[in-house]
Amino acid sequence: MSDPLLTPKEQMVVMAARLLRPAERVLVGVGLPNLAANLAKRVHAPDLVLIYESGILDANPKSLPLSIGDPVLVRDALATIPMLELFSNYLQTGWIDVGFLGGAQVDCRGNLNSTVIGPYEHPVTRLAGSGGAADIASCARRLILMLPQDLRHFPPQVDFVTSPGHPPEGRRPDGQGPAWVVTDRGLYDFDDEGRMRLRQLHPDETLATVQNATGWPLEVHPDVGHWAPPTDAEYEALRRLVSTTPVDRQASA
Amino acid sequence: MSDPLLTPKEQMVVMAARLLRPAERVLVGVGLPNLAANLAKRVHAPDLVLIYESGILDANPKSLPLSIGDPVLVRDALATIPMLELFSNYLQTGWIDVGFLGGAQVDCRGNLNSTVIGPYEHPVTRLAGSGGAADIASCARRLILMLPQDLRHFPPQVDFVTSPGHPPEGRRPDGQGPAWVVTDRGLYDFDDEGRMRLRQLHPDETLATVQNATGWPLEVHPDVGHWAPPTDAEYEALRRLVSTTPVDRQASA
Amino acid sequence: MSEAVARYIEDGQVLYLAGFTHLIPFAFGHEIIRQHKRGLTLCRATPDLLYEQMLAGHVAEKVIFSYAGNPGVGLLPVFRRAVETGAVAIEEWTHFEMVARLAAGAAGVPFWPVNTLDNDLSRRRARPRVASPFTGQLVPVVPPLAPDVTLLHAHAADEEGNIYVDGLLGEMREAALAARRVLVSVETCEPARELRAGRLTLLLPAFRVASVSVEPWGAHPSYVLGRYDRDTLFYRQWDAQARQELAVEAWLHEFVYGVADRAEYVRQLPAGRLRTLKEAALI
Amino acid sequence: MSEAVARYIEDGQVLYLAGFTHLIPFAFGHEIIRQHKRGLTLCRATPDLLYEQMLAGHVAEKVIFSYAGNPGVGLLPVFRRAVETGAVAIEEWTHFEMVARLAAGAAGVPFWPVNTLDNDLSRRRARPRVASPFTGQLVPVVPPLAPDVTLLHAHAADEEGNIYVDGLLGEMREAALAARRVLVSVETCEPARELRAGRLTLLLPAFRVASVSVEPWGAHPSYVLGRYDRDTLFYRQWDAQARQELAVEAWLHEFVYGVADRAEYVRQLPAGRLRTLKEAALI
Repeated sequence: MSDPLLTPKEQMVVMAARLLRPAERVLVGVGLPNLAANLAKRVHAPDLVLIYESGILDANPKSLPLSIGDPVLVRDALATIPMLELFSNYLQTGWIDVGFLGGAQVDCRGNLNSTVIGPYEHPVTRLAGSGGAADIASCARRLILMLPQDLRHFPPQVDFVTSPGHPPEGRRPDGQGPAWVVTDRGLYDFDDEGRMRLRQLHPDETLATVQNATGWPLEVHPDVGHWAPPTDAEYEALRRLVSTTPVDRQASA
Repeated sequence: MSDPLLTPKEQMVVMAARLLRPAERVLVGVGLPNLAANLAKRVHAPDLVLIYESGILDANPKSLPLSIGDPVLVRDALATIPMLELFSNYLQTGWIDVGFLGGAQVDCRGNLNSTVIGPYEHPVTRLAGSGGAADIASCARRLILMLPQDLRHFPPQVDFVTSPGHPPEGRRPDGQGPAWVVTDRGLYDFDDEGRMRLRQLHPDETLATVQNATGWPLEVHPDVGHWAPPTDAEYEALRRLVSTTPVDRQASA
Repeated sequence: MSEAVARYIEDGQVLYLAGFTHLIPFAFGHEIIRQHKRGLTLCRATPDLLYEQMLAGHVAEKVIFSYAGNPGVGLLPVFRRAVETGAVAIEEWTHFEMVARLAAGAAGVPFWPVNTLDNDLSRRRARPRVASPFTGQLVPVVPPLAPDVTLLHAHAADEEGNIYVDGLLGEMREAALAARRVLVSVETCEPARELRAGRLTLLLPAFRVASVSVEPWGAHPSYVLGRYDRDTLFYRQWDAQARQELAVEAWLHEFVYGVADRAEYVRQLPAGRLRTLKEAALI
Repeated sequence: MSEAVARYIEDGQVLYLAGFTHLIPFAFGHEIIRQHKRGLTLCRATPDLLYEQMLAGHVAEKVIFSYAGNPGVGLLPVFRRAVETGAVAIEEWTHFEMVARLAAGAAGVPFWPVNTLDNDLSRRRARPRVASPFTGQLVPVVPPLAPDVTLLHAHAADEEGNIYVDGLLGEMREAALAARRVLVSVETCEPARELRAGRLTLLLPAFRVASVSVEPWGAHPSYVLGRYDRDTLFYRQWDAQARQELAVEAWLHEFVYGVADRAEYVRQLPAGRLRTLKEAALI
């Protein structure tokens, strides 16, 4: 059963939080990833190390920030370091376990577009661009992608590869790259050939409804089931978190 | 007349101090260069910026340090920065006006040896090596070399080029490189072809005595004269400086 | 500040207005607009509302950037219009590439290695790879970025012009060290003795700084850690406002062209909001 | 500390004992001698008395360095003897090359550009140049240095193992970040809340540190800014003492082999000297 008390985005946050393991170092973006990482820290991974690309090490925010450079993130952090040092000496050398990325489009290999809809030179819609996303996709040990699922977000081919997923010839040989995709309809992993594969369905969805929201023939894991509803602990922690958050926190998923 | 009140090394210090101009940024080594820079700061260039290769910016030492990383240098400095930043972002990009170098041997093009006497693989005497000297010789806008003058220190050819001087084909095209050599017998500049040239003689010396202490035929500037004896201000400031200094400060010229 | 901008900023220059979320030099940006500079190349990892306003003020012909969003709010309407209509040229990088380009500029070397994988941005410019002479390993490299002038806002300067900050540095230090000339505005000028004993740290020594202007609130609506908080309301409101060209024009007339300097800008802001931002910063 | 060295240091490894004049990890060096490690490659910009003692303790087969002097005093007698007799192999760089090699190691890139001109050191190894793909400009490059283990001494750690320092960093941060494993000794362990409010700054987050040992006086005879001063008398006396192999042997037997740990070493030192060094640091 779907939980009427949580919005679809909040359910995505609960699912994503479950994918984080204790003591991991997570490079967190604003919006849903930030909410998910903070939820995990309050439910099952209190020693999660939150790192922000603005150069913040081990943040312990009392409330959720609007941007990744907000004072609320800096005030209780272990330290701030130059972006160059963060990217060079922590991200590039494999010290970031998990990167969280969102975007406007994803394809079946986990290629993400957050740059442009339409041609680059003559955009229909110009989006924000990479920021650190391409760098994070390249160097984080494991990626979690979060975005709503419909034909607009899941096209057969993305208009622009901002952040590379698994290469055409198979999974990334270094064992890195997209590991999970969390949407409002389900949870996906990637098979041995680097193709996205349905693992868990949102309780309100069926294979048919999910396929209709996907721009390519969906691969389905043999053990696919519905995802487990939020536990009381998850629900309570999320409610507390969201009550400390600016009203439109979900704007920038 | 030579000043009986100053040792030969102290006279070198006075001459070297005179070569520093107000507000210059000077990369200072321990020993005589340090004494010279601190003397200039107290006599005619109070706004001289003293920088040490250990990563100290704008030091204002109350007494003279034994090493370039001493607490006395750090305590009243503007800041300490990583060596990488000092070498990359200040020295390599031309922000150091003056580098001071000493060594065991110098030749007529200002090549300096502070690495080894004898062959590198089978040393007669193994010395300390470059430290930052080769880097400073490469990137400081102007170099002042300080060393005692005799046939051992001024051989026809140095055993090892630790810090490069002017190239065989002429002065360095970038206008950098050795500008002055200060010894206990005189003061030298470099002519348009990058050859060392006598400019001022120590009052106790003659062209003959100086030539006898030099391993190549000395070039002499047409206007060569004796150097001016220390002024009262220089003498007083030097005496005050030396009285605050560990006894064997001159050890590592 | 007016004098510094008049003296040091010339039409057609490459400028970097530094500061990542924190310490964004809005006062400098406004002064550049007021002085009708033209043909500038504006570089920033995040153009932010600062470059929104400068684009609306027609000072730029090109923007070099890596993330053109309004964090937590959405996109940058003025920037987006300018790109979609071709009114401004863009040159786009990833964050890491952008700070690596500054690092190369700051070190005076002709390239900087960055191990980010190929993507459609790097493929568009056929990003070159260099082989390691030691192992043969190929590594992509980016070219240096050395702005003509870097402008930045900081917490404080001392009597000698040394510059001190606290909190997020982002790409400030590299952007400053990559430029031959650096213009700085500060919240306050304080005695060196007190600054060195306090918790601020040195950003730049005086000899790296061409000019220092004391401009309280010089980073509003961004923030200065410990002095005033980020004006998130301003960032939210911009999104709706900036969708209409006329509204942006009106805003510029009221808050940029219509004021002589930063002090007058600050007097235009509601006193209550300033108080709130100050109090929030002291928590 | 004894456990950390036993567990993490293996014969034949490449070690970097970091700290430039300041914060030299003598306690670690002595423990490595006591545990009779062999065949190590010891890297340090300045070998200093630390590597004098470790060479005398026969733990090393190679030293990678850039300045082998006793600053303000003279040379390093043990090192010099070892080089002149060929008892130890050396690999020699300039300071800038040494820290650039660490920077490459810390960034995980296969080379680092350094604009130092050719000299007999670089000519000996035919230092390679790389052409910029952007301008054709040739720039010399150095290979990365990524030690198996970096050992360092710092002011303090908090309960979680985050490491804090003050004063001269030298090449410490790069040396630590270049190594996969970092062992740290500290003067004190203090609550994070107090450390973050004070004047120390973060050197390394806990997740970059494999082991923390509390070892007061762990950097003697070098210094810890604000805690104790440099023992210049020790540095001066070493020069004469170390010219005689037997005197060095005797010193090692008294102060390294003859003590169980750092606490016992400290008890061997004259109480008056320790007091003087402490008082001098508080000026």
